[in-house]
Amino acid sequence: MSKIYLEQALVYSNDEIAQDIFELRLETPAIASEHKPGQFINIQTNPGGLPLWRRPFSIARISGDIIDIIYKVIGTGTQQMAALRPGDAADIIGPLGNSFSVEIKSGTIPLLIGGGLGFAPLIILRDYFVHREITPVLFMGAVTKAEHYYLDDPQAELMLTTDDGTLGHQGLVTDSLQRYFEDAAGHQRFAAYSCGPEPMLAKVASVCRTHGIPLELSIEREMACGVGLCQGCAIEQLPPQKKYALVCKDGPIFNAEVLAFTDHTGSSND
Amino acid sequence: MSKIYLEQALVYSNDEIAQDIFELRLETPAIASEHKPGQFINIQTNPGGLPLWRRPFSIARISGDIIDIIYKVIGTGTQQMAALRPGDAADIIGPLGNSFSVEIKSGTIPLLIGGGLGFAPLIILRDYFVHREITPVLFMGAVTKAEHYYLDDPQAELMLTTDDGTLGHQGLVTDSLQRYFEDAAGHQRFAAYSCGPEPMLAKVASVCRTHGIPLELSIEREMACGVGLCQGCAIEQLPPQKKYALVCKDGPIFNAEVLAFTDHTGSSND
Amino acid sequence: MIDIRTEIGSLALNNPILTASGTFGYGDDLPDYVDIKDFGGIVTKSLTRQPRDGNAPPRIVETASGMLNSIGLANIGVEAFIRDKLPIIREKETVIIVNIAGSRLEEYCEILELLDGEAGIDAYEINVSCPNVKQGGMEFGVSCPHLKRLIKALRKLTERPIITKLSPNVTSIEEMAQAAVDAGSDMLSLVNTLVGAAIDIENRRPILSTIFGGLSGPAITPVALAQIFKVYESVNVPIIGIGGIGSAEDVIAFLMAGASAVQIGTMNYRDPGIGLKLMPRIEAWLGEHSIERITDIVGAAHA
Amino acid sequence: MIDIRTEIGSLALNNPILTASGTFGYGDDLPDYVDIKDFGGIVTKSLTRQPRDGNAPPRIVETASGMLNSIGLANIGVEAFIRDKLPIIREKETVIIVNIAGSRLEEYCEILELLDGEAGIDAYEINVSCPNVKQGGMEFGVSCPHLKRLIKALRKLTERPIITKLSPNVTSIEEMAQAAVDAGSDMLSLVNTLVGAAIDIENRRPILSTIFGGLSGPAITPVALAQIFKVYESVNVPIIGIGGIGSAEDVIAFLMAGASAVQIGTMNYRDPGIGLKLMPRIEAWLGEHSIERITDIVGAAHA
Ligand SMILES: Cc1cc2nc3c(=O)[nH]c(=O)nc-3n(C[C@H](O)[C@H](O)[C@H](O)COP(=O)(O)OP(=O)(O)OC[C@H]3O[C@@H](n4cnc5c(N)ncnc54)[C@H](O)[C@@H]3O)c2cc1C
Ligand SMILES: Cc1cc2nc3c(=O)[nH]c(=O)nc-3n(C[C@H](O)[C@H](O)[C@H](O)COP(=O)(O)OP(=O)(O)OC[C@H]3O[C@@H](n4cnc5c(N)ncnc54)[C@H](O)[C@@H]3O)c2cc1C
Ligand SMILES: Cc1cc2nc3c(=O)[nH]c(=O)nc-3n(C[C@H](O)[C@H](O)[C@H](O)COP(=O)(O)O)c2cc1C
Ligand SMILES: Cc1cc2nc3c(=O)[nH]c(=O)nc-3n(C[C@H](O)[C@H](O)[C@H](O)COP(=O)(O)O)c2cc1C
Ligand code: FES
Ligand code: FES
Repeated sequence: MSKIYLEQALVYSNDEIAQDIFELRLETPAIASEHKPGQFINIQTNPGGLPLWRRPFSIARISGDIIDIIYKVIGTGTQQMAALRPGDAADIIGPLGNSFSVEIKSGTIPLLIGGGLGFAPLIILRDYFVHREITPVLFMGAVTKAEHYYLDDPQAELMLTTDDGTLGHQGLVTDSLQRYFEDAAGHQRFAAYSCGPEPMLAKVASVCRTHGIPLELSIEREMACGVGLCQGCAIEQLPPQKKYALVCKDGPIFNAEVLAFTDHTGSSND
Repeated sequence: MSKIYLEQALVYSNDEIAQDIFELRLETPAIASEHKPGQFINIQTNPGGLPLWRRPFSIARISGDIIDIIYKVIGTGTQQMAALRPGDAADIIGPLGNSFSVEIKSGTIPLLIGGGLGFAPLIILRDYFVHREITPVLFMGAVTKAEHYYLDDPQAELMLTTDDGTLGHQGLVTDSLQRYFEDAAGHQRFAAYSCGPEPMLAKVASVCRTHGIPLELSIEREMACGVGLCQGCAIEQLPPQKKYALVCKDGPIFNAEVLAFTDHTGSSND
Repeated sequence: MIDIRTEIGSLALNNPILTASGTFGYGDDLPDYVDIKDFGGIVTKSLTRQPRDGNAPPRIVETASGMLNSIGLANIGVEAFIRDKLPIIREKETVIIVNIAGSRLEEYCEILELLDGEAGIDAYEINVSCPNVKQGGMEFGVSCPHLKRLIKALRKLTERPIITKLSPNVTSIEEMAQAAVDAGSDMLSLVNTLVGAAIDIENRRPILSTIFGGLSGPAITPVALAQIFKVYESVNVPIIGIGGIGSAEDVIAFLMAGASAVQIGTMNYRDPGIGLKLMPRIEAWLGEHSIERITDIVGAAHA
Repeated sequence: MIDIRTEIGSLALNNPILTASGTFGYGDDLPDYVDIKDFGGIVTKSLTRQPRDGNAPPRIVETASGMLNSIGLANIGVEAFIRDKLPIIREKETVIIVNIAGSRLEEYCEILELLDGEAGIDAYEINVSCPNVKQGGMEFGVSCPHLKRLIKALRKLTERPIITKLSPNVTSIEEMAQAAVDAGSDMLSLVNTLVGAAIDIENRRPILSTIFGGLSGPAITPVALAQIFKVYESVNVPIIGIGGIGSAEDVIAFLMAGASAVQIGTMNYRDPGIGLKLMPRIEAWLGEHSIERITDIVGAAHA
């Protein structure tokens, strides 16, 4: 476990990078140096006021002392975050949770599959691999063009999809993944990592299982504490694992095969 | 009763005019034209969030379509108000409450006695008289120089006091009033109006009673509704008045002689 | 067109939003921007037999997402109400529910008898749970036999619908609900305020002159929803939901928990125009979810 | 120098701030920036005889100034606690209070007997009021005879201080307090959570898998203060105050209402370092008010 810090991080910038999607850059040397890909921070969006709980966000990128958070404005907490200005302080706890398994056999191709905001934690993973001269394949889906914020990657293979066809392939990110496997004809080694809405994750799990590819998922749950104290963020696991894991502490990264929800393959409502 | 409006008023300006004291100028033609001196507005400082109750503030000045509020930052609500920027909307209800009795016999000298923020509602009264070519005498007290925001008045007589002597006379505003009466030697007609901390008001009431001068007080109470619906803002009256009056509706302006608290003359803790 | 009308027992409401007692006066003297027609109905301030001055100040305290009050049933008394207020409000196009309170059974009966002779009252709401009056009244809200006796006595005196307003400050809300229904209550409204207190640390004493007051506002919404959910499963009369309601989502949640209509109290204070604002949002929500009648969602959260 | 030490019965505390059960784990596995010494003592998660997985998710909901939980007493069980946790925490320089919960009287007794053989436990807190476990336990918290029987049985088994943790979901908190004290409880802690619910309107069902959960946080502070105020006037044992505490002013208010010490629960989540922050502020407040000992303000709000 990495050391956990409670910090008043300096806001370096906070810009809208796509529709309602912001990139918050925070100066926090301790968390930046301690973090591992897949971990998150927990931010108090209105110190002393409401909302009562901190809000969790994946670390999307590190550059020197600065960590980047990419977030979508969906409610009170994220609205308050959008009002942060350079020079403000942000009350954060981190780095939290476990991390992706990044040690892969040489020749293995990392597949990074993200839906919507679910792409944020995969960016840092992409950076990790690219830094080690491993070229990942990135699958990124969104509802529509305006919500895509990761448009171009000269150092990796990038497959964009939109539900409405306004950018990249029309369709779901899982269609794109399926097609990729058909083309790849099965004689390569892959390691898959995914993050996004759970119906999508279930489908990704089903596709990966069919092709015998190990898959790690980054899971989101509402969190009261984020540090394993409240037991609120339980997620059901399959036997022989213990019945419930804590997303904040045992996760947020899980092997797809241990989780109960990915067992319902073929759920069609993504 | 004047008509009451619920409005999204445009913030014209919001400047710090003394230490922690702000002047908020709001564009609201309806309230500006309907108001009478002594009335107040009730502002929702964080629409949809906390604090739950609106916050009441006296109208301190009117210029055309614009009403001025002078407020001191003391807690959550006023902190939120301090963050208002020109062009923002402010959710206000007003004008509320009754008003000062401004019809005075010719030759009567209005005495306006304010302590701290308690001076705000007296400014609009001062404007009323000056506009009618009646010259009021203004007594204004504060703890220290930094808290004085009304420093100069070419059209009225102005007596400043500070507790610590950093501006004007050292002492209490009631000392200054007492001295004024001694000098005036009692052969003029006066009408007194006062607003400020209640121990001060009790003392002003006692001084005025001694000199047989009619006195109206502007009273503050915490308010849940501000419009007479909750009965929360009760203040005790002396017989033969009904036992409790509502500060938001029967007040905020009361004849000093009807209130119970001014009956305890000589209370020394101001 | 979405049908937002609803019925609570024999009462037809234009929409399910009522005002809560003590938060809307008598419905006659409202700020100009409030139109009483925006509400499905109004509930008056509790009336007692004699006028009451109410409790000594301080009477209210703001708390985290809520407030405490100990108004002490300050009201003009039933006779002045009949003389001065009823003639005005009975002309308004809305349902009029008169709330009554007393400290003895006989007092409740006298008030109801006086009112029952008057036209223009659609129902009675019986306040058995005002926690901040010293001279009793409270035992009716926390003891089944007392409650039963009271409602039975009132039932005999009127043909009009009786709504018993339940106190949340009990070990078993189901038992109280059952007692009221057994005694002939046509409907139930819940919750009244929770007993609470606040301390003035500078002066080292309780803030409220009565020490204890009633907690209301969004803070109590989860407690209200739980009690309504339970009562819906235990008795078979319409429920009027109360407790911190301030948004369209709140109203929908209360209906799904089992309320047929709701009352808005504390959130009226911030926004007396709230009736006007919420109904269009609720209609929009129903439309987006292809729900044609608002009554279709009543109790929908029950398996 | 202000004296911030306090005593609750025979327990000497370095300061009056304890952690609340279920909000600090077992005290062994804390974020690095938390120093257990900042707290006057810690209360463990409720221990049951056997390990418990806890309830199905969703287990928590954020509400207005509060939260609902239905964790369902997920814990490692008393034996694993004795084996894996107690050896670690008994070394820490703070008071250790072990909270126990059961569904039958015999279960409580077995747990306490196992613990009583172990060194390093300063007191037991008896959870009789967990509202979100299906298989009982709750009747002890809402029925005087049941509570009396339970505490009497436990009293026979130990010399260590027994703290009975009262449920706020009762008609008369004074009666429950009296029952616990009559049965031999050395102290009382209150309040546990209020029963509440929340509705998922999109899916038309309760949010929590168990429908009902426990409401905690600043929303319930006024209810906690009222019950503590009442209990302080009705029994004569030390009270540990609980309910939404998050600021120095809150701690002072709870002490003035009658608590000798307090527990912090929900507000720990936002700020697990809260123990470190509040005590200096409380000391400063006492200093400004020329109060030399923190114990001087206990019960100060009572006339
Ligand atoms: C480990 C982890 C990592 C995350 N990383 C990111 C990230 O990189 N970028 C990003 O934009 N978001 C991320 N999230 C989600 C983010 O925490 C929520 O969007 C945020 O808490 C919403 O706060 P709010 O106050 O704006 O919305 P609220 O007002 O709290 O909620 C608005 C709506 O969203 C739902 N909601 C709230 N929180 C969650 C949640 N955690 N999961 C699912 N639904 C929720 C609510 O039920 C409500 O319907 C992450 C969550 C977790 C647990
Ligand atoms: C009719 C009326 C006119 C007013 N006019 C002005 C004005 O012109 N300028 C101005 O600065 N203020 C005025 N006030 C007071 C103003 O309403 C309060 O300062 C404001 O509500 C504080 O809000 P807050 O959220 O910042 O502080 P809070 O966090 O609510 O309170 C901070 C502290 O101040 C106390 N407090 C809060 N409200 C009041 C109140 N109404 N009276 C006394 N103590 C209170 C609280 O108990 C608390 O201790 C007026 C009040 C009334 C009733
Ligand atoms: C200031 C105030 C006065 C109240 N007076 C009464 C009353 O006279 N009779 C009554 O039955 N309920 C009274 N109530 C209770 C409300 O009708 C309602 O049951 C309670 O406030 C919960 O709803 P809310 O959270 O929407 O306010 C009063 C509430 C408040 C806040
Ligand atoms: C997530 C959570 C879990 C809890 N678990 C327990 C528990 O196991 N045993 C217990 O006695 N109380 C438990 N409580 C209740 C708290 O100890 C405390 O009594 C209550 O939350 C009120 O205090 P607060 O408002 O400061 O949180 C729990 C509370 C929460 C929020
Ligand atoms: S959020 Fe509290 S244990 Fe995970
Ligand atoms: S503040 Fe509600 S009646 Fe005056």
